[in-house]
Amino acid sequence: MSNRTVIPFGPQHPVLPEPIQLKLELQDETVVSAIPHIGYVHRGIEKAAERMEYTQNVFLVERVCGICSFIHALCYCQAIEQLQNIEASPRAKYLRVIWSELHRLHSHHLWLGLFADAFGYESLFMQFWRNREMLMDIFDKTAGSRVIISTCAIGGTRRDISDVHLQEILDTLDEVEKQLDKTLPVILNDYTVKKRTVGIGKITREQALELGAAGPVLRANGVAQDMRQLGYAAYGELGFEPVTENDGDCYARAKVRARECYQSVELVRKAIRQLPDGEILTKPKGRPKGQVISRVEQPRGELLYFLSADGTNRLDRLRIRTPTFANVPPLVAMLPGCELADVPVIVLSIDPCISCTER
Amino acid sequence: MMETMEIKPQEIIDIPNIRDVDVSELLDRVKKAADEKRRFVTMTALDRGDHFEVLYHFDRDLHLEHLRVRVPKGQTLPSISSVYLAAFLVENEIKELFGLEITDIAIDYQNHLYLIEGVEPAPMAKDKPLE
Amino acid sequence: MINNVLSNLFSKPATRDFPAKMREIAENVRGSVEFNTENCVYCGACALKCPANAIEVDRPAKKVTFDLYKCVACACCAEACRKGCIQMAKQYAHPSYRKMDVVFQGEPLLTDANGDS
Amino acid sequence: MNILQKSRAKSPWILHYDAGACNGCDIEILACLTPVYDIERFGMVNVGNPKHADVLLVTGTCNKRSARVLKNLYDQMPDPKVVVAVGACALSGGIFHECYNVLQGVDGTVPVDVYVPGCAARPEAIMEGVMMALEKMNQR
Repeated sequence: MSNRTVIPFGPQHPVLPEPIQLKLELQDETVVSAIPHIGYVHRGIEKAAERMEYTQNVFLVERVCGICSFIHALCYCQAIEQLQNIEASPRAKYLRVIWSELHRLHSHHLWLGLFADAFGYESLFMQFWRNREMLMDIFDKTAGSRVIISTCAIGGTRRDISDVHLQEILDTLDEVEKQLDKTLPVILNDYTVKKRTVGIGKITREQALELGAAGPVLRANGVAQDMRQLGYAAYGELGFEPVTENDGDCYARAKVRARECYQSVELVRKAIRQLPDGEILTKPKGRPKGQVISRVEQPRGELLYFLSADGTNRLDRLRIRTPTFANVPPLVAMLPGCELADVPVIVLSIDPCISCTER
Repeated sequence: MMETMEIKPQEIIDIPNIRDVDVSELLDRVKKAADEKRRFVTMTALDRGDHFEVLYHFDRDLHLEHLRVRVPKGQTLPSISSVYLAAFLVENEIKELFGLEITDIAIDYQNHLYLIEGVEPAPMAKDKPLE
Repeated sequence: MINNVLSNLFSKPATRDFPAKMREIAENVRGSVEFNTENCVYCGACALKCPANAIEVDRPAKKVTFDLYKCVACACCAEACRKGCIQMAKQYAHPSYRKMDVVFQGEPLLTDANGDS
Repeated sequence: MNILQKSRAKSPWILHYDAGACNGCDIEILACLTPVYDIERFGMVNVGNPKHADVLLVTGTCNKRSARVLKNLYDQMPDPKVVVAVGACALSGGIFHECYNVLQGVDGTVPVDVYVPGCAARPEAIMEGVMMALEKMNQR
């Protein structure tokens, strides 16, 4: 072919905070095919989990991904609880909802900012990240750390949230919501933004299902699938409807996440209103034995942990399937036909988390 | 905590909704799952000493179903990426990290998905040291 | 959008004036690990619990070696210590030009990885 | 201190490379750039091109594949340059130090000038680390 060139995109690229390489084959300016090359972040966590004790693994799996660390720990702890036949106390379940929704909220803020940066809107990026700091302060106060909060434990949570802090969370959420009302319309209604996102990186509903998409990528195609529907932690008691959009392009994915921000705010409020009193930690007894699958919803989509334990204090196998791992094949299907300048926007539209993907 | 008595590994209880299939009928089964519009979630490989156990996880309306094949070491497993393209990444991963030969993967990374030359192959296999 | 621009123009800056002004650190922050070896019985519970193997306890020599540069500030050691020798300090661990291990042997002393003070 | 050194210290440009982190330190580095911490007050700008950069911020456990990229980036940076390793993973491997695909610390790959501990390192600690690195650069 005459004008075909292969351009490597990454591993170090200003748009990507993390290293991934896409080999893009171009015909003039149009992408013909894309092949992802990963392996820059691979550590071998699944093997390390076989070496460490199952209680220590909580801290290991938290560090699969720093953005949604709590949700990783939650998924792991729920799996172990299932194997040991214990149940977290009602209060712990609600606390888990509060922390996971706050994590979703901060992750979506982070993504909306990076997305704005990808289409060259730097001041919007700054605004989202400024608002995100309010949420980071909550983590700092309630959990003792900004990013990796280490509050989930097998059998419940390690920390309680005091009434003072609960009120503080509610106040912060009011402020966050006020700021969202100001900034989200820019993403959703602005002419230039729409120009760069509507109709870009489109996949059909059939493709999304066939390629095993997860989370907002799947829901942007009208598939109402959200693992929170399974009713883990206290989600079953909070009432929950997944957010869906129908267009399956970058704009629809942004819209899903934007609406999920409001949903998370509502869920935290509801959880705080209904928060029961009581113990936060149920003491685990015995050793985990058997095989179990645990699924939770991460900001990026469905997270699946497969555990196999043989009754010793080490696991036989821990398998982590993260949402970005599932969203890479849809990405490969989204890129052909788009223009080179749209590649960063499309790559970011799946909210890639490479450290999750490679573990 | 420190263990005073080593507990012997015991028989592991399976996850629900699991169906054992033979390697030869695997592709037909997977095709059937695709026809019934099941979403491919992922695959899991387990090293069981003399054979590999490979689990295929499918989702349908938040309900998980699994297929399980047992492959003796040294034998090959056909790729399902012709039916579910989404499987290409995880098949490459299993091939590279466990050393289970999977044939005809749609995009084959030739054992260099995660590791580069000079790294010991198949680090996830049970006979490899734990560090 | 215009409203947003104007309100940003006339509101106070969001920036925290670091390092001129240190921000007040919240209660219960897991900043860095602090050892207080007075009551230490060198049982090694902290070393067993540490997921990062950052603590080494040499019981016969009555010596605790803490590798700050492996520590992930999870506070497991503080929870495991029954003598209350380990606390989480609020202040974060400061950067340094050299990697140093913190060693406790009766009196705490600071040595670098090669063992010289 | 001549005028060139002075102006370099007044406006150091930063290159950030993630050599295999969990994202925790990376988002904290990004948080440094955003309004609440705003290191642009000190003239620091995050750049994507290694040839423009004075300070290399490295996060994460290095593995063999990313070590190659890291070395490459470091070699492309013009002298004088300083390297700041951020977070427990970059210093020693942290919780991952015994994983099979992890080199224990980035100091085996590139010479590190300042070590910033923490998991994840706080933005304040990162800023302090960069300022310490600049002091060191001025002495060169």
